[in-house]
Amino acid sequence: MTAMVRRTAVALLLLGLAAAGALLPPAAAKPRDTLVIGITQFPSTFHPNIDSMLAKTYVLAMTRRPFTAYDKDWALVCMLCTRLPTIENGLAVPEQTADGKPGIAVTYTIRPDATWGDGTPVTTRDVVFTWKVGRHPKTGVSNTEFYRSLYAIDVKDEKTFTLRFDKLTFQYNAINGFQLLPQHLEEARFADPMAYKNRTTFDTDTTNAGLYFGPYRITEVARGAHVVLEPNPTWWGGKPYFRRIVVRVIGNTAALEANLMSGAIDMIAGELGLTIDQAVAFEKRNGARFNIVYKAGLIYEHIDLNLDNPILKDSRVRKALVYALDREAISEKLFAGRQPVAHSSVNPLDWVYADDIPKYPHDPAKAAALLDAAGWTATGKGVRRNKAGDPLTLEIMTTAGNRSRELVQQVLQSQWKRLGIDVRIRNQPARVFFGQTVTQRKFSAMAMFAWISAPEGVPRTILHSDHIPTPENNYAGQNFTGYVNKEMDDLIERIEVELDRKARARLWRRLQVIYADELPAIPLYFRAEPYVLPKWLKGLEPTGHQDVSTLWVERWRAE
Amino acid sequence: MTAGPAPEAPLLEVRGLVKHFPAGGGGLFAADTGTVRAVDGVSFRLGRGETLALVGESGCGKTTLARTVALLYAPTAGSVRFQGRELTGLGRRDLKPARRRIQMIFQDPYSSLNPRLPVGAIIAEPLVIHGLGGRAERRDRVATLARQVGLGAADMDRYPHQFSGGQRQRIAIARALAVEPSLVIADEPVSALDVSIQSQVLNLMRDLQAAHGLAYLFISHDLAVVRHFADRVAVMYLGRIVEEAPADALFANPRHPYTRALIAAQPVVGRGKRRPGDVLRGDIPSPLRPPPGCAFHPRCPLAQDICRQSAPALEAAGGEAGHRAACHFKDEAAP
Amino acid sequence: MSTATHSQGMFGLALRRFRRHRLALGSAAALVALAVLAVAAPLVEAALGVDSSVVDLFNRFAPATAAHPLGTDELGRDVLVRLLYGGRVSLLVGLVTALVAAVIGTIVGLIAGFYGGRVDGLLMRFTDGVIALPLLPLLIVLAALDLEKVGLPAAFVQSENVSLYRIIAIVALVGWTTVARLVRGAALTLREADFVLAAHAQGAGALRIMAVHILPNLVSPIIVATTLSVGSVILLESVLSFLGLGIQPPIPSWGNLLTNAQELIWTAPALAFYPGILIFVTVIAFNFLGDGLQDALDPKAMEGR
Amino acid sequence: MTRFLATRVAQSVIVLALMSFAIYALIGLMPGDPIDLMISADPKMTPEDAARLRELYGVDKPVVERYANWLMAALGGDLGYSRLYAAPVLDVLLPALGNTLILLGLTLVLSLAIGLPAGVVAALRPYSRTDYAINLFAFAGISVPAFWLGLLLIIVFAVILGVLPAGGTETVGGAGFWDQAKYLVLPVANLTLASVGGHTRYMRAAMMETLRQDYIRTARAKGAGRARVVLGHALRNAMIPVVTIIALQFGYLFSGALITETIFAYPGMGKLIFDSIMGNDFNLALVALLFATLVTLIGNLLADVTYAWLDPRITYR
Amino acid sequence: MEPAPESREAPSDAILEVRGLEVTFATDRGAVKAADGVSFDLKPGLTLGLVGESGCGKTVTALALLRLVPPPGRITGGRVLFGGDDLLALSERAMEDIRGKRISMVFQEPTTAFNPVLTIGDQIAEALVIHDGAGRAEAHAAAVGMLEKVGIPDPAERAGTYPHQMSGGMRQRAMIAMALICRPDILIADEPTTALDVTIQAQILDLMGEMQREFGVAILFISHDLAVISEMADEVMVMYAGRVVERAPADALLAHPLHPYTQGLIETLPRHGVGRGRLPAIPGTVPDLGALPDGCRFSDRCPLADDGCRAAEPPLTQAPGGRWVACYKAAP
Repeated sequence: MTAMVRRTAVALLLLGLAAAGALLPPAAAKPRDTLVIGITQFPSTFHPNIDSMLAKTYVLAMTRRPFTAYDKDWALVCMLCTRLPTIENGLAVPEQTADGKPGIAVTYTIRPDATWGDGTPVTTRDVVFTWKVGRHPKTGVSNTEFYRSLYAIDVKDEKTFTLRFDKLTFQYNAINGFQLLPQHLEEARFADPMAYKNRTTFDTDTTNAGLYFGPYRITEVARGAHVVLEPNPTWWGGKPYFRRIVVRVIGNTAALEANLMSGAIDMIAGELGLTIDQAVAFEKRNGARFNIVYKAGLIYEHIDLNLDNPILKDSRVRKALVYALDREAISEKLFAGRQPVAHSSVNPLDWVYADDIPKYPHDPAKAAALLDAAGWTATGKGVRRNKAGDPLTLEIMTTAGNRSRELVQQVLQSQWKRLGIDVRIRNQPARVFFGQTVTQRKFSAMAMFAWISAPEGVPRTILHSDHIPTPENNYAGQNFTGYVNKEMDDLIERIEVELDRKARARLWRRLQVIYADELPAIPLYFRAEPYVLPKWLKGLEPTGHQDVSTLWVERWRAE
Repeated sequence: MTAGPAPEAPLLEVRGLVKHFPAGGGGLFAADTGTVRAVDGVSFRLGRGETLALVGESGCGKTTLARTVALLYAPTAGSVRFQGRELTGLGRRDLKPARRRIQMIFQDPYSSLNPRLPVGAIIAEPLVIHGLGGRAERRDRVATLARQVGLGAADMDRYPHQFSGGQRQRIAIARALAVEPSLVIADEPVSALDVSIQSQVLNLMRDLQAAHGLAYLFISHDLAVVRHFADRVAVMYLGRIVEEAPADALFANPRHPYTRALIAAQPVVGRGKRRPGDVLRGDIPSPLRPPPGCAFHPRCPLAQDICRQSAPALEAAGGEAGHRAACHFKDEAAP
Repeated sequence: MSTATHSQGMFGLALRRFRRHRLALGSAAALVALAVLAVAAPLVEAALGVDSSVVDLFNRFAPATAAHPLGTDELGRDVLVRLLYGGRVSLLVGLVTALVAAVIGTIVGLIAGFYGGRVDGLLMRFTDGVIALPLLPLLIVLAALDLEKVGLPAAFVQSENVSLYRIIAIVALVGWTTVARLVRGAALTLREADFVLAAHAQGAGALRIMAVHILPNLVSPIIVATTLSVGSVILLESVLSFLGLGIQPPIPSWGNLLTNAQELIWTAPALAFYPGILIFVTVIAFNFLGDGLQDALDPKAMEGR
Repeated sequence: MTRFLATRVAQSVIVLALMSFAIYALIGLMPGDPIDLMISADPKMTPEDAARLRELYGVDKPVVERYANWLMAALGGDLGYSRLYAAPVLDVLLPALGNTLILLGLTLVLSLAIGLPAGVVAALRPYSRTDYAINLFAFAGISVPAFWLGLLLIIVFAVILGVLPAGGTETVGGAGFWDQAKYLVLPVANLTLASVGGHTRYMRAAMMETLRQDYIRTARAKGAGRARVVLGHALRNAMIPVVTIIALQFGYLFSGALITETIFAYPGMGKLIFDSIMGNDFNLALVALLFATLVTLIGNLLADVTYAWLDPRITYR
Repeated sequence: MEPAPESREAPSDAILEVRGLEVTFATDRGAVKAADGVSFDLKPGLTLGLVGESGCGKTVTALALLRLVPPPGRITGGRVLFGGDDLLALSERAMEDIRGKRISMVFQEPTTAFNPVLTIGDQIAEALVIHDGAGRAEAHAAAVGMLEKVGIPDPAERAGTYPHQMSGGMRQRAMIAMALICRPDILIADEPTTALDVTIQAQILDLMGEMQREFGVAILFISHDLAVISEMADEVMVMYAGRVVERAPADALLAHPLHPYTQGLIETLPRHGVGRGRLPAIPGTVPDLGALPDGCRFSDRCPLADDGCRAAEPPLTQAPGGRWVACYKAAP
């Protein structure tokens, strides 16, 4: 029996080696006019404003453009507009609303050559229609905050319009989420707003050319399997290189990898692809055949601490928890150093990042001292206990099935164990974890997940004391830790309306210092997105933030 | 025991007993497709220490009759009096004393013994169920019974499959005797046994009858065995008794054409090679749809119009006491 | 007179038949060995001088050494010891679930078969209904249930082992049908057996007849069916793990070890190979064992010539 | 026969009705709702938004009321909308069902075509080398974790040999019968390998049992040769229990399809059900589960009809 | 092991000669001889009755003639001479041509001996199809004719029915029709009436007699019922524990049994005139073939047995009147 097992083991190892080394190169004879992208999730809808979902954003970014977006250097740029309006250039004018609140009027001009795929020009009629749909309570547009704040639109002409907001924030000109709907196709369908989300052309006739005005348009959709995109003749910008782009959906990452190796797909999107450790492992074996590009960005992996937990109330314990961890080692060993350790929720690439804040390098001695000070004394090799004899036991939860997190979790557990902190793992499927446990603050101690934000995103819903979810407020808000700090509330409110960058930078620094000092959450690292690209693919530049790389798809080419 | 039975009352008296079964179906959606008239108005008496044989071919209702008398089936109609006490309509608890006095022996010694119980436990089971004796008393009683039926003490720890058919039937008999019954219903007790074993078992049953004053309701299809073993014989056809008489009278002077046919069909050793003779034609009709009138008329060599129209009653025939037959022509000479 | 025809009991006969079934014998030996090793996992751990719960980031994917006979996993833990701990869980889940299912199935089948008629009709329609259910999709629904909404105490729901109990409960809840049908069929036949009639004629109660006369005669088929189902439960656990609904880490089971490792199938194929082959060997062994038991306990073969 | 069919259809409708409520209730017991998931995907959503959407999607009412509403609409022919795919449930379901039926149909045909003859061969020479080999293969098929096998198949055939696609249903743009057939090879092989063992074992057992019957001896006493005995006399009788078991296995096949579809990125029912449950797409999950049950019920019905055709003793009134 | 007594007995009119037939079963407890040196002849138009208790080897002997002994049984010795061939030496293919065509068989259980999924007509016609290459219609017509011959009413209609739609007696008639359709030389009837009621048994026994007269077939009639045998057989052979213990013309054997076992069998039968009271009985039980007594295998139940009987197995020896008996104490 054992001989058989051993022989089979050897055979399998050989298979693996063969796969790693002696792979057949994908058929190189045909001209590279098609690009097949592998992602792990299929868009649930193609309507730009209903339900937000990364897979949809990824595909749609090739077919349409927002007015504004952050580029790869995290700077706000115009995409559909001709000129970015600012207070400095006079296109944005602060004003008072009718009821005396500070507001602003921002004027944009649609690119003159912007035309829907069926030849209809993109006009202010589309702008007004989109706003109408967004404001309507029955449409199913998930996030209406923007549309409510935008209380009026002054149409100048076919291409120029002014948006009037009842709020004045430093992000007054960023309307990245304002995705135009084709009024000429959608207005009739909007006649019955209740039924609109089921009748929209985007989902009933997804391949309609009139829905798109980007470099590509969708020409074929196989639900759950793939989306085919072909160049859009009415596109104003540079001619896209690929005659066809296929986005294939393969949910299982191992299968995704196999598909890449077999040449069935050309690349794996960073936004929705392999986990970092898979990519690192993949690079070790196939680095010669593929470019693996890592882009650490605005996905902030951390552990929310439930501050109502009697143990975690003590900030010494929270600090000890962080000192006990060797996050550098985790980053280095598990992720080949591709995911930088986070010291607060602000990414170092963000211009408001402050470096001179409290940091917590791996220091078991300090951790032990802090715990002793907090009354948690070590008893031999076992779990620390307090005077009452209660053990230092905490529970950590995360999304079941997310291998990276499960791995890290076990490392954390092991590192804490060395200091006599007994941490129990209890994971749940994402739908439960996010559907209930985290959002209703049902985790007893620690919840490990990530925040995704935009550059210079203000953590109002996360850190402001008004945003602690409770049954009374119908679990609104994302201050899951239950963090309450008057100064923090104040800072958040001031940052939002501070238009002066220098002043804002000072406020931001203060926010980061408080965050790092009080530790409502344990910062782990900024997640990196691994792009697995064929050597011949050029022009793809990861952004590291919410605006996906496909917004610049027309620059992609094969060489 | 309540008030003792009147001295002249028979041990068992069955009157107008009817047992019908619904045929087929019974499922959630399936409809009943008819009624099997397994026993259709049977009356007889059985005295203490007497042997009454029920004879008939398959499907005639003899086994159903036996099981109804043994209280395994609730009768559809009619009365069963045992030791003067009416048993029909009694509940489980009230039936228990009677159950102790009425015991059964089955045809197949392979299926009548639980293969997972040792023989000792099988014989002791009636004692346990009726709550008789302590552990030690039961053990003694089982040993005594085993000796009576010719088994050894060492056999009590063995399992049924380690015994031959004849030995198993002895075990079954021991079990029946454990609670001192006064009536034993024996349903084809020897038909599954080899010829050389049959006589052993019949002899044992006879010895025990003498020793314990047992009455037997003896069911068989084998006329030769019945003739040898029974005091009285009742012949059944399609749920009814067609003729009843003391054994000798029945074989010497059968009054029902069916009885005659049965006797004629029975092969006999030493009669010489068979010559094709008067063999009963046709098959036994289904008890689901018994023929009208006399149920035997489709096969009867004597059948007349009256037989097709009215069913004959079981009445005195042949002149001898206790000889009764149900035939319109019971008093005519045999052909 | 009292010459017993066979010199040995039923058990001896079955044992002898079983011994002839070499694959079954080998399977039984392999399973016992696996079970012993799994139970002895802490001893193995101590003997090797490793602690499988401690992560060692500096010793990931280590090759086989004296201290780590099968090397280490992606977190530097000893693969062998983790496999043994996983075996504990997988075998436990398999056995307990199969037993629970067998108990449920036996009760349902016994009642249906013993009473027959409408009771039988109703119970069997219900069983057919359960069989008609698309098993795995339903398991997914059940696995996603919120146990607190069902009314279980929060302390239980939040315990670390809840995924273990959940799997056992879920699989047992749908896995009893085989045994139920089997028992029901056999009980329908047995209730017509003369020895059951004999007990009825004595006035024995329903419980006594079921317990003394019917159930003991169903032991063989129940044992066989249960043995066979242990294997399928272990497989099912691995499948549920694959879908992320099985036993949750940190409790190791072969299912979740394999599922974790499949993403590493390129980096460390052995990590996927070991649990895969252990599941395979265990399941096939239970199948062979069941097959052998079936031959050995077959009542038709029992009566013999 | 007509009456039997009518009864069975009535039974199936009852089962489906019960199932639909049971599933609805179960779904009600699952934590969270679609809106919770939207919130977690879009941090900027306000509680007002969430409440508005809950109302819009009708998930703010109690389960029983929702079920009643759904049932009324379903009886009127409206099975609702899939939230996950933003389309009427049937539009999502039917193509997936088609794909799965192709997969299952091919698998069934193939595994029967292999399993039944193998079982017969094994039964003809019980305890021979051939029998052992067939048994070993059958048991191996039953015992291997299907997803593991699927990955191995992909590694060997798609990656190392590069002869077959690793997943999907067709080459984009390169459509055609042969192209689609190529994509079916591995999933069908995966499912077949997993189910053929069972068929083999059942057939072997049934055949061995049949060959022990008296009428086989009668046929041989008539001078029937081996082929005639097996094909003319034994096969049809042996098929009777096998048909029942295969029908019962229909549900299991669906389960196997789920795994296979996941591994091979094959857009079928199994994957749809999984995704819809995981994605809180109540309508889709419910209808898809009902369809899966319906297919199983139809399978059982077909088995009963086959059964009656095989066995003249069965008459369905 | 004594030599089979074949040398002195080779009547030219025998159609089938069985010599020293031996069938061995491999069991858990070693090899067991279910038939041990069985020899007999069958003559055209005559019936040989084979009687014995369960497990004595009657059925195995019958099946061995057609080489249909089920595993784990094997024919381990002897010869079956038929038309100049030793059936035991023929190829399986050649044996198939004999079965059903030259030698056919009627089984005990008409319920299980018919294939439940084929019509009676098809099953009867099958032998014709196999052996005579008859066409479907032709074979079917012959089957209907045969059904009529065995006394089945509405034969054309009955041919299209399935076995379960017939009564036991009808099925046994159909079985006889099936056995006779190819006009065989030999009919082996293995307990053909045991499963039937007496009145039906009488019908079938009569039918078999009729058929024998019509077709001139030699019948090997097997039964445990001595009465049935006595009414059917011209010659009777008694088997005990795998061996033939006595063989004689029927009248002679029944009137004057020579072997103590035969005597016991006849005496134990309840008979008219014996009267009620205890029956004579053979003590003990039918022996287990795996645990036979030394010497004569009846010695442990035999009232006459002495040390000589327990020392060596008595051979089957000839006695006056064309009789054979295997007993040292055989009454002369």
